[in-house]
Amino acid sequence: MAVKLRGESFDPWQALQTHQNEKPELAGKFGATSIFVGTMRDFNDGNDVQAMALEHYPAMTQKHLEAISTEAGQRWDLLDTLIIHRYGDIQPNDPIVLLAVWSAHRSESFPACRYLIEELKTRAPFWKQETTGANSHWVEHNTPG
Amino acid sequence: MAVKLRGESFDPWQALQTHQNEKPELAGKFGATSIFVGTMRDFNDGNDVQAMALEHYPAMTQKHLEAISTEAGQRWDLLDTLIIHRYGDIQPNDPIVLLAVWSAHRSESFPACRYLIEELKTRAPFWKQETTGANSHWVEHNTPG
Amino acid sequence: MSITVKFFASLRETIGKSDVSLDADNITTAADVWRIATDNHDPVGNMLIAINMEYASLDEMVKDGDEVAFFPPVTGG
Amino acid sequence: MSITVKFFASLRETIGKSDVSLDADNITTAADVWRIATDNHDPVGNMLIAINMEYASLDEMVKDGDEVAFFPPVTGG
Repeated sequence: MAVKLRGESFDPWQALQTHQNEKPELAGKFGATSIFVGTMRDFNDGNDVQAMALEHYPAMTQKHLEAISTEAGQRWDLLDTLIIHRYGDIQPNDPIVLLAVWSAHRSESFPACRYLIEELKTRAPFWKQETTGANSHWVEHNTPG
Repeated sequence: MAVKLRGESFDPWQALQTHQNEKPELAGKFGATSIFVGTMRDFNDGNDVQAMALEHYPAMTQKHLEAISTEAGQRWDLLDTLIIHRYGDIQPNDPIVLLAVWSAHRSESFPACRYLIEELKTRAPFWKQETTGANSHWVEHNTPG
Repeated sequence: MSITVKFFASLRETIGKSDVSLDADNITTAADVWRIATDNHDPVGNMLIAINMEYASLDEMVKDGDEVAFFPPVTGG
Repeated sequence: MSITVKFFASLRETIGKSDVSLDADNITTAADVWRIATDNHDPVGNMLIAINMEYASLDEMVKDGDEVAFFPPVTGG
Protein backbone atom coordinates (compact mmCIF):
# COMPACT_ATOMS: atom_id res chain seq x y z
CA MET A 1 0.00 0.00 0.00
CA ALA A 2 1.49 3.31 -1.05
CA VAL A 3 0.19 6.88 -1.05
CA LYS A 4 2.27 9.54 -2.76
CA LEU A 5 1.62 13.26 -3.10
CA ARG A 6 3.47 14.88 -5.99
CA GLY A 7 4.15 18.57 -6.56
CA GLU A 8 5.46 17.90 -10.07
CA SER A 9 3.98 16.29 -13.16
CA PHE A 10 4.21 12.49 -13.20
CA ASP A 11 3.84 9.75 -15.81
CA PRO A 12 1.24 7.24 -14.56
CA TRP A 13 2.52 4.45 -16.80
CA GLN A 14 6.07 4.92 -15.60
CA ALA A 15 4.83 5.04 -12.01
CA LEU A 16 2.94 1.75 -12.45
CA GLN A 17 5.95 0.05 -14.00
CA THR A 18 8.22 1.27 -11.21
CA HIS A 19 5.77 0.27 -8.49
CA GLN A 20 5.34 -3.25 -9.87
CA ASN A 21 9.09 -3.68 -10.32
CA GLU A 22 9.56 -2.74 -6.68
CA LYS A 23 7.18 -5.52 -5.61
CA PRO A 24 8.69 -8.74 -7.00
CA GLU A 25 6.85 -10.66 -4.26
CA LEU A 26 3.58 -9.93 -6.08
CA ALA A 27 4.72 -11.58 -9.32
CA GLY A 28 2.47 -14.51 -10.21
CA LYS A 29 0.05 -13.70 -7.35
CA PHE A 30 -2.14 -11.07 -8.98
CA GLY A 31 -4.48 -11.88 -11.80
CA ALA A 32 -6.27 -8.51 -11.85
CA THR A 33 -5.11 -4.91 -11.87
CA SER A 34 -7.71 -2.15 -12.01
CA ILE A 35 -6.49 1.36 -12.60
CA PHE A 36 -8.03 4.79 -12.79
CA VAL A 37 -6.23 7.90 -14.01
CA GLY A 38 -7.84 11.30 -13.61
CA THR A 39 -6.42 13.83 -16.06
CA MET A 40 -6.85 17.57 -16.36
CA ARG A 41 -9.11 18.53 -19.26
CA ASP A 42 -8.83 21.79 -21.17
CA PHE A 43 -12.53 22.52 -20.69
CA ASN A 44 -14.96 22.22 -17.79
CA ASP A 45 -18.63 23.21 -17.50
CA GLY A 46 -18.41 24.63 -21.00
CA ASN A 47 -15.39 26.88 -20.40
CA ASP A 48 -11.89 26.62 -21.78
CA VAL A 49 -9.46 26.05 -18.93
CA GLN A 50 -5.89 27.26 -19.36
CA ALA A 51 -4.45 26.08 -16.06
CA MET A 52 -5.36 24.79 -12.65
CA ALA A 53 -3.95 25.10 -9.17
CA LEU A 54 -4.67 22.30 -6.73
CA GLU A 55 -4.50 23.33 -3.09
CA HIS A 56 -4.53 20.72 -0.35
CA TYR A 57 -4.17 20.16 3.39
CA PRO A 58 -1.04 18.04 3.26
CA ALA A 59 -1.07 16.00 6.46
CA MET A 60 -4.83 15.46 6.28
CA THR A 61 -4.62 14.46 2.63
CA GLN A 62 -1.99 11.84 3.37
CA LYS A 63 -3.94 10.56 6.37
CA HIS A 64 -7.25 10.23 4.53
CA LEU A 65 -5.78 8.65 1.39
CA GLU A 66 -4.12 6.06 3.63
CA ALA A 67 -7.40 5.51 5.48
CA ILE A 68 -9.28 5.03 2.21
CA SER A 69 -6.66 2.50 1.04
CA THR A 70 -6.90 0.63 4.33
CA GLU A 71 -10.69 0.55 4.15
CA ALA A 72 -10.57 -0.82 0.61
CA GLY A 73 -8.24 -3.57 1.84
CA GLN A 74 -10.74 -4.44 4.57
CA ARG A 75 -13.69 -4.60 2.19
CA TRP A 76 -12.00 -6.53 -0.61
CA ASP A 77 -9.24 -9.11 -0.82
CA LEU A 78 -6.44 -6.97 -2.27
CA LEU A 79 -2.74 -7.65 -2.74
CA ASP A 80 -1.64 -4.04 -3.12
CA THR A 81 -2.86 -0.50 -3.77
CA LEU A 82 -1.16 2.61 -5.10
CA ILE A 83 -2.45 6.18 -4.96
CA ILE A 84 -0.57 9.09 -6.49
CA HIS A 85 -2.15 12.55 -6.35
CA ARG A 86 -0.86 15.83 -7.71
CA TYR A 87 -0.98 19.18 -6.00
CA GLY A 88 0.22 22.63 -7.07
CA ASP A 89 0.11 24.06 -10.59
CA ILE A 90 -1.33 21.70 -13.18
CA GLN A 91 -1.50 22.03 -16.97
CA PRO A 92 -4.16 20.58 -19.29
CA ASN A 93 -3.44 16.92 -20.09
CA ASP A 94 -1.48 16.48 -16.84
CA PRO A 95 -2.49 13.44 -14.79
CA ILE A 96 -4.03 14.54 -11.47
CA VAL A 97 -4.59 11.21 -9.78
CA LEU A 98 -3.55 7.61 -10.32
CA LEU A 99 -5.28 4.78 -8.46
CA ALA A 100 -4.24 1.17 -8.89
CA VAL A 101 -5.44 -2.00 -7.20
CA TRP A 102 -3.87 -5.46 -7.50
CA SER A 103 -5.83 -8.59 -6.55
CA ALA A 104 -6.15 -12.25 -7.46
CA HIS A 105 -9.50 -11.72 -9.20
CA ARG A 106 -11.24 -8.87 -10.98
CA SER A 107 -14.30 -9.17 -8.73
CA GLU A 108 -12.10 -7.59 -6.02
CA SER A 109 -10.09 -5.05 -8.03
CA PHE A 110 -12.98 -3.42 -9.89
CA PRO A 111 -15.14 -2.37 -6.94
CA ALA A 112 -12.07 -1.48 -4.87
CA CYS A 113 -10.78 0.88 -7.56
CA ARG A 114 -14.18 2.52 -7.83
CA TYR A 115 -14.37 2.83 -4.06
CA LEU A 116 -10.98 4.56 -3.93
CA ILE A 117 -11.94 7.27 -6.40
CA GLU A 118 -15.41 7.90 -4.96
CA GLU A 119 -14.10 8.15 -1.40
CA LEU A 120 -11.16 10.29 -2.52
CA LYS A 121 -13.51 12.68 -4.30
CA THR A 122 -15.66 12.99 -1.18
CA ARG A 123 -13.07 13.00 1.60
CA ALA A 124 -9.58 13.97 0.46
CA PRO A 125 -9.01 17.69 1.15
CA PHE A 126 -8.04 19.00 -2.27
CA TRP A 127 -9.43 22.14 -3.90
CA LYS A 128 -9.22 23.01 -7.58
CA GLN A 129 -8.84 26.58 -8.77
CA GLU A 130 -9.24 26.93 -12.53
CA THR A 131 -7.95 29.71 -14.75
CA THR A 132 -10.36 30.47 -17.62
CA GLY A 133 -9.38 33.43 -19.76
CA ALA A 134 -8.09 36.18 -17.49
CA ASN A 135 -9.97 34.88 -14.44
CA SER A 136 -9.42 32.29 -11.75
CA HIS A 137 -12.24 30.66 -9.85
CA TRP A 138 -12.62 27.86 -7.35
CA VAL A 139 -14.32 24.73 -8.64
CA GLU A 140 -17.35 24.33 -6.39
CA HIS A 141 -18.25 20.72 -6.90
CA ASN A 142 -16.96 17.53 -8.46
CA THR A 143 -18.63 15.67 -11.29
CA PRO A 144 -20.74 12.94 -9.71
CA GLY A 145 -19.48 9.37 -10.12
CA MET B 1 -10.51 2.31 -31.08
CA ALA B 2 -7.82 -0.33 -31.40
CA VAL B 3 -7.79 -4.11 -30.98
CA LYS B 4 -4.44 -5.88 -31.05
CA LEU B 5 -3.67 -9.58 -30.75
CA ARG B 6 -0.13 -10.33 -29.61
CA GLY B 7 1.80 -13.58 -29.89
CA GLU B 8 4.63 -12.24 -27.73
CA SER B 9 4.82 -10.86 -24.20
CA PHE B 10 3.91 -7.15 -23.95
CA ASP B 11 4.33 -4.42 -21.36
CA PRO B 12 0.90 -2.89 -20.64
CA TRP B 13 2.37 0.36 -19.29
CA GLN B 14 4.54 0.81 -22.36
CA ALA B 15 1.55 0.02 -24.57
CA LEU B 16 -0.59 2.65 -22.81
CA GLN B 17 2.13 5.27 -23.12
CA THR B 18 2.60 4.50 -26.80
CA HIS B 19 -1.12 4.49 -27.51
CA GLN B 20 -1.67 7.84 -25.81
CA ASN B 21 1.34 9.37 -27.56
CA GLU B 22 -0.13 8.26 -30.87
CA LYS B 23 -3.38 10.12 -30.11
CA PRO B 24 -2.35 13.76 -29.56
CA GLU B 25 -5.89 14.80 -30.54
CA LEU B 26 -7.14 13.33 -27.25
CA ALA B 27 -4.87 15.55 -25.12
CA GLY B 28 -6.94 17.77 -22.83
CA LYS B 29 -10.20 16.03 -23.86
CA PHE B 30 -10.16 13.04 -21.52
CA GLY B 31 -10.56 13.40 -17.79
CA ALA B 32 -10.94 9.71 -17.03
CA THR B 33 -9.00 6.62 -18.04
CA SER B 34 -10.12 3.24 -16.68
CA ILE B 35 -7.83 0.32 -17.23
CA PHE B 36 -7.91 -3.39 -16.53
CA VAL B 37 -4.94 -5.70 -16.85
CA GLY B 38 -5.41 -9.46 -16.56
CA THR B 39 -2.18 -11.22 -15.64
CA MET B 40 -1.24 -14.90 -15.49
CA ARG B 41 -1.03 -16.20 -11.93
CA ASP B 42 1.24 -19.06 -10.86
CA PHE B 43 -1.65 -20.86 -9.18
CA ASN B 44 -5.29 -21.57 -10.10
CA ASP B 45 -7.98 -23.60 -8.33
CA GLY B 46 -5.36 -24.59 -5.73
CA ASN B 47 -2.75 -25.88 -8.19
CA ASP B 48 0.65 -24.48 -9.08
CA VAL B 49 0.69 -23.50 -12.72
CA GLN B 50 4.01 -23.56 -14.56
CA ALA B 51 2.86 -22.34 -17.94
CA MET B 52 -0.16 -21.69 -20.07
CA ALA B 53 -1.01 -21.89 -23.74
CA LEU B 54 -3.77 -19.67 -25.05
CA GLU B 55 -5.45 -20.94 -28.20
CA HIS B 56 -7.80 -18.71 -30.15
CA TYR B 57 -9.83 -18.43 -33.35
CA PRO B 58 -7.96 -15.49 -34.83
CA ALA B 59 -10.42 -13.85 -37.22
CA MET B 60 -13.36 -14.42 -34.87
CA THR B 61 -11.39 -13.06 -31.92
CA GLN B 62 -10.56 -9.87 -33.79
CA LYS B 63 -14.14 -9.50 -34.98
CA HIS B 64 -15.71 -9.95 -31.56
CA LEU B 65 -13.23 -7.74 -29.71
CA GLU B 66 -14.00 -5.01 -32.24
CA ALA B 67 -17.74 -5.61 -31.79
CA ILE B 68 -17.42 -5.38 -28.01
CA SER B 69 -15.48 -2.10 -28.31
CA THR B 70 -18.10 -0.71 -30.69
CA GLU B 71 -20.92 -1.70 -28.35
CA ALA B 72 -19.18 -0.04 -25.40
CA GLY B 73 -18.90 3.13 -27.47
CA GLN B 74 -22.64 2.98 -28.19
CA ARG B 75 -23.58 2.52 -24.54
CA TRP B 76 -21.22 5.10 -23.04
CA ASP B 77 -19.73 8.38 -24.22
CA LEU B 78 -16.15 7.30 -24.88
CA LEU B 79 -13.25 9.05 -26.55
CA ASP B 80 -11.14 5.96 -27.22
CA THR B 81 -10.68 2.31 -26.32
CA LEU B 82 -7.72 -0.03 -26.50
CA ILE B 83 -7.76 -3.83 -26.23
CA ILE B 84 -4.60 -5.92 -26.35
CA HIS B 85 -4.89 -9.68 -25.87
CA ARG B 86 -2.17 -12.32 -25.83
CA TYR B 87 -2.28 -15.72 -27.45
CA GLY B 88 0.27 -18.52 -27.59
CA ASP B 89 2.64 -19.61 -24.81
CA ILE B 90 2.31 -17.54 -21.65
CA GLN B 91 4.46 -17.54 -18.51
CA PRO B 92 3.36 -16.70 -14.96
CA ASN B 93 3.32 -12.93 -14.38
CA ASP B 94 2.81 -12.25 -18.11
CA PRO B 95 -0.03 -9.85 -18.90
CA ILE B 96 -2.80 -11.66 -20.81
CA VAL B 97 -5.16 -8.80 -21.54
CA LEU B 98 -5.11 -5.01 -21.37
CA LEU B 99 -8.31 -2.99 -21.61
CA ALA B 100 -8.30 0.80 -21.52
CA VAL B 101 -11.10 3.32 -21.91
CA TRP B 102 -10.73 7.08 -22.25
CA SER B 103 -13.68 9.40 -21.60
CA ALA B 104 -14.45 12.88 -20.30
CA HIS B 105 -15.86 11.56 -17.02
CA ARG B 106 -15.35 8.51 -14.83
CA SER B 107 -19.07 7.70 -14.88
CA GLU B 108 -18.50 6.59 -18.49
CA SER B 109 -15.07 4.95 -18.26
CA PHE B 110 -15.72 2.74 -15.24
CA PRO B 111 -18.79 0.82 -16.49
CA ALA B 112 -17.38 0.68 -20.04
CA CYS B 113 -14.15 -0.95 -18.80
CA ARG B 114 -16.12 -3.48 -16.77
CA TYR B 115 -18.35 -4.17 -19.77
CA LEU B 116 -15.33 -4.84 -21.99
CA ILE B 117 -13.85 -7.48 -19.69
CA GLU B 118 -17.15 -9.23 -18.93
CA GLU B 119 -18.13 -9.40 -22.60
CA LEU B 120 -14.62 -10.49 -23.59
CA LYS B 121 -14.70 -13.29 -21.01
CA THR B 122 -18.06 -14.49 -22.35
CA ARG B 123 -17.69 -14.01 -26.08
CA ALA B 124 -14.08 -13.82 -27.27
CA PRO B 125 -12.98 -17.26 -28.52
CA PHE B 126 -9.88 -17.93 -26.41
CA TRP B 127 -9.10 -21.14 -24.57
CA LYS B 128 -6.55 -21.60 -21.80
CA GLN B 129 -4.55 -24.77 -21.39
CA GLU B 130 -2.58 -24.87 -18.13
CA THR B 131 0.48 -26.93 -17.34
CA THR B 132 0.50 -28.08 -13.72
CA GLY B 133 3.35 -30.41 -12.82
CA ALA B 134 3.84 -32.86 -15.69
CA ASN B 135 0.26 -32.48 -16.94
CA SER B 136 -1.61 -30.09 -19.18
CA HIS B 137 -5.34 -29.54 -18.96
CA TRP B 138 -7.89 -27.22 -20.51
CA VAL B 139 -9.35 -24.62 -18.17
CA GLU B 140 -13.07 -25.33 -18.21
CA HIS B 141 -14.53 -22.08 -16.93
CA ASN B 142 -13.55 -18.53 -16.11
CA THR B 143 -13.72 -16.99 -12.67
CA PRO B 144 -17.06 -15.17 -12.47
CA GLY B 145 -16.89 -11.37 -12.54
CA MET C 1 -22.23 -27.47 -51.11
CA SER C 2 -18.88 -26.56 -49.66
CA ILE C 3 -18.43 -25.87 -45.91
CA THR C 4 -15.24 -25.15 -43.97
CA VAL C 5 -15.34 -26.74 -40.51
CA LYS C 6 -13.10 -25.87 -37.57
CA PHE C 7 -12.67 -27.45 -34.12
CA PHE C 8 -10.87 -25.71 -31.28
CA ALA C 9 -9.25 -26.50 -27.92
CA SER C 10 -10.57 -29.57 -26.03
CA LEU C 11 -13.14 -30.21 -28.77
CA ARG C 12 -10.35 -30.36 -31.34
CA GLU C 13 -8.68 -33.01 -29.18
CA THR C 14 -11.93 -34.91 -28.57
CA ILE C 15 -12.76 -35.05 -32.28
CA GLY C 16 -9.13 -35.42 -33.35
CA LYS C 17 -9.47 -32.86 -36.14
CA SER C 18 -8.82 -29.15 -36.41
CA ASP C 19 -10.03 -28.35 -39.94
CA VAL C 20 -12.33 -30.25 -42.26
CA SER C 21 -13.54 -29.20 -45.71
CA LEU C 22 -16.94 -30.63 -46.48
CA ASP C 23 -18.33 -30.92 -49.97
CA ALA C 24 -21.74 -32.58 -49.66
CA ASP C 25 -25.34 -31.98 -50.67
CA ASN C 26 -27.15 -33.40 -47.64
CA ILE C 27 -26.34 -30.41 -45.38
CA THR C 28 -29.05 -28.06 -44.13
CA THR C 29 -28.11 -27.07 -40.57
CA ALA C 30 -25.04 -26.78 -38.32
CA ALA C 31 -26.13 -30.11 -36.82
CA ASP C 32 -25.66 -31.71 -40.24
CA VAL C 33 -22.18 -30.16 -40.45
CA TRP C 34 -21.32 -31.58 -37.02
CA ARG C 35 -22.67 -35.04 -37.89
CA ILE C 36 -20.79 -35.36 -41.16
CA ALA C 37 -17.56 -33.68 -40.03
CA THR C 38 -17.32 -35.79 -36.85
CA ASP C 39 -18.53 -39.06 -38.37
CA ASN C 40 -21.62 -39.12 -36.16
CA HIS C 41 -19.90 -38.19 -32.87
CA ASP C 42 -22.46 -37.20 -30.21
CA PRO C 43 -22.66 -33.42 -29.79
CA VAL C 44 -20.70 -32.31 -26.70
CA GLY C 45 -22.94 -30.91 -23.97
CA ASN C 46 -21.69 -27.37 -23.49
CA MET C 47 -20.12 -26.81 -26.89
CA LEU C 48 -20.47 -23.52 -28.74
CA ILE C 49 -21.10 -23.11 -32.44
CA ALA C 50 -20.15 -20.24 -34.71
CA ILE C 51 -21.29 -19.78 -38.30
CA ASN C 52 -19.12 -17.30 -40.17
CA MET C 53 -17.71 -16.23 -36.80
CA GLU C 54 -21.09 -15.39 -35.25
CA TYR C 55 -22.50 -17.49 -32.43
CA ALA C 56 -25.21 -19.83 -33.64
CA SER C 57 -27.17 -22.92 -32.60
CA LEU C 58 -27.07 -26.46 -33.97
CA ASP C 59 -30.40 -26.04 -35.74
CA GLU C 60 -29.29 -22.93 -37.61
CA MET C 61 -29.21 -23.17 -41.43
CA VAL C 62 -25.90 -23.12 -43.27
CA LYS C 63 -25.25 -22.22 -46.89
CA ASP C 64 -22.59 -22.84 -49.47
CA GLY C 65 -19.24 -21.31 -48.52
CA ASP C 66 -19.97 -20.96 -44.80
CA GLU C 67 -17.33 -21.48 -42.13
CA VAL C 68 -18.72 -23.44 -39.19
CA ALA C 69 -16.74 -23.77 -35.95
CA PHE C 70 -17.28 -25.92 -32.87
CA PHE C 71 -15.55 -25.20 -29.57
CA PRO C 72 -15.88 -25.42 -25.78
CA PRO C 73 -16.85 -22.47 -23.53
CA VAL C 74 -14.34 -19.67 -23.90
CA THR C 75 -11.78 -18.90 -21.19
CA GLY C 76 -9.87 -15.81 -22.29
CA GLY C 77 -8.98 -12.61 -20.50
CA MET D 1 -6.05 26.87 25.80
CA SER D 2 -4.06 26.81 22.58
CA ILE D 3 -5.69 25.95 19.23
CA THR D 4 -4.15 25.99 15.76
CA VAL D 5 -6.68 27.14 13.15
CA LYS D 6 -6.41 26.68 9.38
CA PHE D 7 -8.50 27.99 6.49
CA PHE D 8 -8.25 26.58 2.99
CA ALA D 9 -9.18 27.49 -0.58
CA SER D 10 -12.16 29.84 -1.09
CA LEU D 11 -12.74 29.97 2.67
CA ARG D 12 -9.17 31.15 3.19
CA GLU D 13 -9.89 33.95 0.72
CA THR D 14 -13.28 34.78 2.27
CA ILE D 15 -11.82 35.02 5.76
CA GLY D 16 -8.54 36.50 4.58
CA LYS D 17 -6.44 34.25 6.80
CA SER D 18 -4.71 30.92 6.29
CA ASP D 19 -3.38 30.16 9.78
CA VAL D 20 -4.37 31.52 13.17
CA SER D 21 -3.02 30.50 16.56
CA LEU D 22 -5.61 30.95 19.29
CA ASP D 23 -4.72 31.18 22.95
CA ALA D 24 -7.99 31.75 24.81
CA ASP D 25 -10.00 30.22 27.64
CA ASN D 26 -13.55 30.75 26.35
CA ILE D 27 -13.34 27.91 23.77
CA THR D 28 -15.44 24.78 24.09
CA THR D 29 -16.50 23.79 20.58
CA ALA D 30 -15.37 24.18 16.97
CA ALA D 31 -18.05 26.89 16.70
CA ASP D 32 -16.16 28.89 19.34
CA VAL D 33 -12.95 28.43 17.38
CA TRP D 34 -14.68 29.70 14.23
CA ARG D 35 -16.20 32.69 16.01
CA ILE D 36 -12.97 33.85 17.62
CA ALA D 37 -10.65 33.07 14.68
CA THR D 38 -12.93 34.84 12.17
CA ASP D 39 -13.93 37.76 14.41
CA ASN D 40 -17.60 36.69 14.36
CA HIS D 41 -17.90 36.02 10.64
CA ASP D 42 -21.08 34.07 9.84
CA PRO D 43 -20.37 30.38 9.27
CA VAL D 44 -20.33 29.60 5.54
CA GLY D 45 -23.20 27.34 4.45
CA ASN D 46 -21.51 24.30 3.03
CA MET D 47 -18.18 24.54 4.85
CA LEU D 48 -16.45 21.47 6.23
CA ILE D 49 -14.67 21.26 9.57
CA ALA D 50 -11.80 19.02 10.60
CA ILE D 51 -10.48 18.60 14.13
CA ASN D 52 -7.02 17.03 14.16
CA MET D 53 -7.58 16.10 10.53
CA GLU D 54 -10.80 14.18 11.13
CA TYR D 55 -14.13 15.50 9.84
CA ALA D 56 -16.18 17.07 12.62
CA SER D 57 -19.17 19.33 13.16
CA LEU D 58 -19.34 22.85 14.57
CA ASP D 59 -20.73 21.65 17.89
CA GLU D 60 -17.91 19.20 18.45
CA MET D 61 -15.71 19.81 21.53
CA VAL D 62 -12.10 20.91 21.13
CA LYS D 63 -9.26 20.56 23.61
CA ASP D 64 -5.92 22.19 24.24
CA GLY D 65 -3.47 21.60 21.41
CA ASP D 66 -6.08 20.72 18.77
CA GLU D 67 -5.75 21.70 15.12
CA VAL D 68 -9.06 22.91 13.72
CA ALA D 69 -9.50 23.48 9.98
CA PHE D 70 -12.31 25.08 7.98
CA PHE D 71 -12.68 24.57 4.25
CA PRO D 72 -15.18 24.33 1.38
CA PRO D 73 -16.37 21.04 -0.17
CA VAL D 74 -13.42 19.14 -1.57
CA THR D 75 -12.80 18.90 -5.33
CA GLY D 76 -9.82 16.60 -5.78
CA GLY D 77 -9.22 13.62 -8.04
